[in-house]
Amino acid sequence: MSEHSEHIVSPKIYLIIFASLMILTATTAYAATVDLDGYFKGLNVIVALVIATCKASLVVLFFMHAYYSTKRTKLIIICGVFWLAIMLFLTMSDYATRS
Amino acid sequence: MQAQLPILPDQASNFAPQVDSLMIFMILASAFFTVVITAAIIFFFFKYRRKAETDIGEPIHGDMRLELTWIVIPLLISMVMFGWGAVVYVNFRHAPQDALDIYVVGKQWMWKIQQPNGRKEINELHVPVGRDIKLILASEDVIHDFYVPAFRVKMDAVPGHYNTLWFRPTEPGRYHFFCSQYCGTNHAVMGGWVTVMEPSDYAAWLAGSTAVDADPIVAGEKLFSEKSCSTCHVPNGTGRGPSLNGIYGGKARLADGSTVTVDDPYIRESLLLPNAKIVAGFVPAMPSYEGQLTEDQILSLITYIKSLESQPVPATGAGVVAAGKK
Amino acid sequence: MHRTGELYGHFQTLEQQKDSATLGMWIFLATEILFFGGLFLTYSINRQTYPGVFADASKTLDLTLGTLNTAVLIASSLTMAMAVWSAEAGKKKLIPVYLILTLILGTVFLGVKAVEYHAKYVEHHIPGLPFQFEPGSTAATNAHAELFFSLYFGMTGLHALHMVVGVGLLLWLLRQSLKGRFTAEYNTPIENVGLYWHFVDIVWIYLYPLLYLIDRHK
Amino acid sequence: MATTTTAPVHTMPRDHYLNSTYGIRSWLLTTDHKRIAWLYLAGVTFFFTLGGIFAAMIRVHLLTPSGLLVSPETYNKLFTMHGVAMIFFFLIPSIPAVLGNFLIPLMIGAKDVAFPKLNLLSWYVYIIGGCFVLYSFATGGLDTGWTFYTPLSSVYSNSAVAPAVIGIFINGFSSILTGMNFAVTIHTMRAPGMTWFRLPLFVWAHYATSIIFILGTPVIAITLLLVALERTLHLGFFNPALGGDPILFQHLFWFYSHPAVYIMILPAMGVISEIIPTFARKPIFGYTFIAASSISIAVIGFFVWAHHMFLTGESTYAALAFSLLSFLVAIPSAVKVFNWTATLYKGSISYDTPMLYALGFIGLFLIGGLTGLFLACLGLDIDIHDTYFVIAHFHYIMVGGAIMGYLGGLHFWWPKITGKLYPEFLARIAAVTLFVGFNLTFGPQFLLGLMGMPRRYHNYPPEFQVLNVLSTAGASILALGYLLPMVYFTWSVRYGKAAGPNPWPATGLEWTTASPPPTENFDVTPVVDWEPYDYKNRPDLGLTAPAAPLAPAHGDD
Repeated sequence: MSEHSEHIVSPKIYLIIFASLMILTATTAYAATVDLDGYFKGLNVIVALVIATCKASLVVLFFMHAYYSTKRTKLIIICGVFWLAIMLFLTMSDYATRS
Repeated sequence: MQAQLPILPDQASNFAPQVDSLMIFMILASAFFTVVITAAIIFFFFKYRRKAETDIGEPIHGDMRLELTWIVIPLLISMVMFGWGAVVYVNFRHAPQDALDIYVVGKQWMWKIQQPNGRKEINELHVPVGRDIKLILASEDVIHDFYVPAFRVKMDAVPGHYNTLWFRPTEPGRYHFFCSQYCGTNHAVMGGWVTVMEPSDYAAWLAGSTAVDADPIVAGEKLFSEKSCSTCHVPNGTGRGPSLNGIYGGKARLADGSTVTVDDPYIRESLLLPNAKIVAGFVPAMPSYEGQLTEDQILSLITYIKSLESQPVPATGAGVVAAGKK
Repeated sequence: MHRTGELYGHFQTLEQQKDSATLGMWIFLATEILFFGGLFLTYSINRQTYPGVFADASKTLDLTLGTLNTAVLIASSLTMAMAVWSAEAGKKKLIPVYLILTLILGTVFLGVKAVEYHAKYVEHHIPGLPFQFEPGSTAATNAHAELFFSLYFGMTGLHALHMVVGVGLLLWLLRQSLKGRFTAEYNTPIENVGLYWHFVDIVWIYLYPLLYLIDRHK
Repeated sequence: MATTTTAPVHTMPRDHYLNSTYGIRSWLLTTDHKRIAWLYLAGVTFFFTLGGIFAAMIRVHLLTPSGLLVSPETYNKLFTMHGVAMIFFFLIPSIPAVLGNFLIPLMIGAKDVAFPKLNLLSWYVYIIGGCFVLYSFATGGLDTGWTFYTPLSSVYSNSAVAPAVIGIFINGFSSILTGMNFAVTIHTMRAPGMTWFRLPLFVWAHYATSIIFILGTPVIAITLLLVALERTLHLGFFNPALGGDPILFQHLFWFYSHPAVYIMILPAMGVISEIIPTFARKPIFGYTFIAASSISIAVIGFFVWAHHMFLTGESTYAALAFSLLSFLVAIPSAVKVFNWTATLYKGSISYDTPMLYALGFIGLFLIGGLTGLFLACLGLDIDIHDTYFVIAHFHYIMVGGAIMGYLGGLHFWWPKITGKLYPEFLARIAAVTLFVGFNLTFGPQFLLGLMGMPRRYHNYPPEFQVLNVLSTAGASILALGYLLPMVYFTWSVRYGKAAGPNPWPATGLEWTTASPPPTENFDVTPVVDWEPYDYKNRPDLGLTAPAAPLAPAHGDD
């Protein structure tokens, strides 16, 4: 039985995270209207997904307290994401390498 | 012919001896492990039978060297199995360039086959012995699978895709083929016979047919004008679409800078998804023919375009990097 | 199962009980990742196959409403986090306040979604009903656009269903918190519903760029 | 039972979980994991019988080349319904939901699973899912194959596909709830002293199984939901005529359904890992390797799914990668087999019924596993894919492995579950009958596959008849082997002799409490201060202490 260390996150941190999420939302909405594919094919997609991942990480780490939680919880999160990655990556690699 | 298990069907293609040798290797390797383990179990079972009601066994907990041995050795053997299997498979997936192309369309519950000269067959396939044969598999409805046990090869016919299956028949004769992917009610009767003939017999057989079947080149040409393909794809390349003369088998440069081989799947895709791969210098103007052409009609069009391969290359044709075969 | 206070009989301590509940919630969320994952994969493969039509179809979605909803949902995550904080800090009076705020924001999200769905209904963009992408678009374009909207409704619909479940859970929490059940010592239900709510927010954080943003510049 | 001479006379305990409360409500609303195990036992036995009847009809039909019994439509429905009933409603829940449910809390010294109400809910979800599927069977049947390949299932089939896939979708949540419950229980509910490396290997196997339940099941759920939507609303996710991709369906389907094979076999491996040390009366050989191999099978099992798709037009590179990974997943299975065999060395071996099942399991699983390598081998798959070779291979794993493990486990723990002994002699006859009948049924199917007979054929060319007749003959012996335990188990509940707490004797924590156990499992919370399967340092078992003085309890490893 792992000892559950009760860590109370202060509202100030929540507000900072909230503000960051809002800024990132505005950024991604703006970036979508600019043609970044001219620089590098697929850059628009990459930017959109990287920003989404940043936002998701902030939510998981702070709103969901993963940053302060046990290794076990972190392991579960990593497993969930990793298994999703297995499914997406291996399937897409089949499509990408068809002759 | 190489060693063969008595139970297996005749070896009638280039793949049959390859698959059978691999099979014998696998059976021997498996039999070795099965015999060793089973013998050990039976031996221990009798040797260490409980003598007295309250006996206990020796407290042995494990042995690291043994564990490593039986991890590493099976790993090595399995890598040999993988490598050998991979060699056969990679060969199987890469059809030789000069193979004889035969179109095979599966539909519930029959196989429609079209020979290079347009002769059509149903549930019968005639091929010459000693020649590389490439079957181009399509399906009009559900997934089927073309399986010839005597050739030891099979491949799915997937709707919306072209798959290829190649082999070189080595023995004249008649061999069963089956549908091997469950496809509905009459899956079990969706089979027929492959007839492997001497090349001269095959040529005679092919020649004796043109009277009965419509020539697919003629049918394709008719479709080509009926579906208004000819309004844009004019031979000298000045239309809204690229000229199709002499493009088959060559490479086309695309708008995004990449190149694509002009083969059956590409032509099929261009008919159904015209905007997916646009030839450089042209705008995406072609409508999709998805839902308007049967698989048979698509094959006729491909055969027609293929027949243009020998047509003179137009003076101002765009998009053709290297005409003719690679 | 007998119960002593908040402790169920098969657990030894409250701590063990809380530990189990939290672990269970996280495992459930891992399941949910893979559940949505199947849709994400289907979307990605089809988008690669039909980039043009998917871009065109994506552009018919209302970017303003989509962005607004993203902001609303993120705000609701903030209020939810604050509700959890109120419970942990023992501020019993504040819990219902933040729960109600979260409820309001969640309902606004669903309301906006309903407006968007209605617009799609008017435009005949609902798969399964008589579907016409654009006047005069070919059968193939129609089919591929319908595929986009099937995935759009599948993904946002499943997400909305999770929101509805979340609203139900919030209502239950509200009732319990008004009874004063949650304290600094016992607040596992709020914490776990909070985890669920944030997870639903994360799903939207990905749906928003995938459905509304990608290829909008084209 | 462990003895042929006079055994001590036991009596049933006065109060236990079976007689603590009475009435139908006390069963249908129970949250006791032991009673829920009984509910599941009833459910899986029903579906096993149903699937068995379908199987019997299939085998009788195939006696003649043109088919003896039914029309092609009906035949297709028979094998589909056989597969759906057996896989989704028998094999997947069988060992986890019956034996796992009953034993995991007992083995780790807990009063119940972590979420008893969810445990009951999972049974109801299973029953509701089952009702949908039965509704499909009763109203038009199901003829898509248990694999539901599109577009056959989503467009072309005329059978009741929608209720069936919705039923399997619903049933998925039963698996997820069970997996969640097990994983949390194993993490948080262990008794003092029950460290991770003192866990019985049965518990390790179920932990590995839970990983698959949790991370695989949601994918099949969403995939089948899409098929249901595609069919009812005419959407095009996997329908090429509407722009969808049938190969994508196969990716999604096998992403779950290949690991699902490990859901079926891993718990059986756990059962075998308990039985062998008990009846060899010595510690299991290589405890950590067996535990680690369970986890690695569960993890690597997620990387191999597209070996079902070598001939769909999958990319050659992907095929190479998936084939290589498939060979890798064979290694941990081999490690288990070697360790089980080594455990027998210098043991004190008895041939009680559970041991007969365990030894039979090793042999059959060995053949099933090795023939799996044939199918993972790219060069052979182009010949034997979708032939009877595949049927034979997976029945060696599923029937020879999973069902032998399930029956072995039922025999092993039946005295604990009911407090009663079953007739040992009959049980041994049944075990041998099953082994012989099984090999006669499925052995010939390997040969049929090599001869080129495709699977799912309602009729076949005459050259395949001899082996088909042999297979059907074997199936009739097999059926007898299944009927026997059903009869004597039922008989023993009422008329069997009282078993006593530890008839074998075995070392697990579950054997330290009464048979049947009290509702709370243990009268006092147990404290574990011994290593698993440690006969030498367990004077409480009443076996002859060895000549050497007792070593301290923690001395091993």
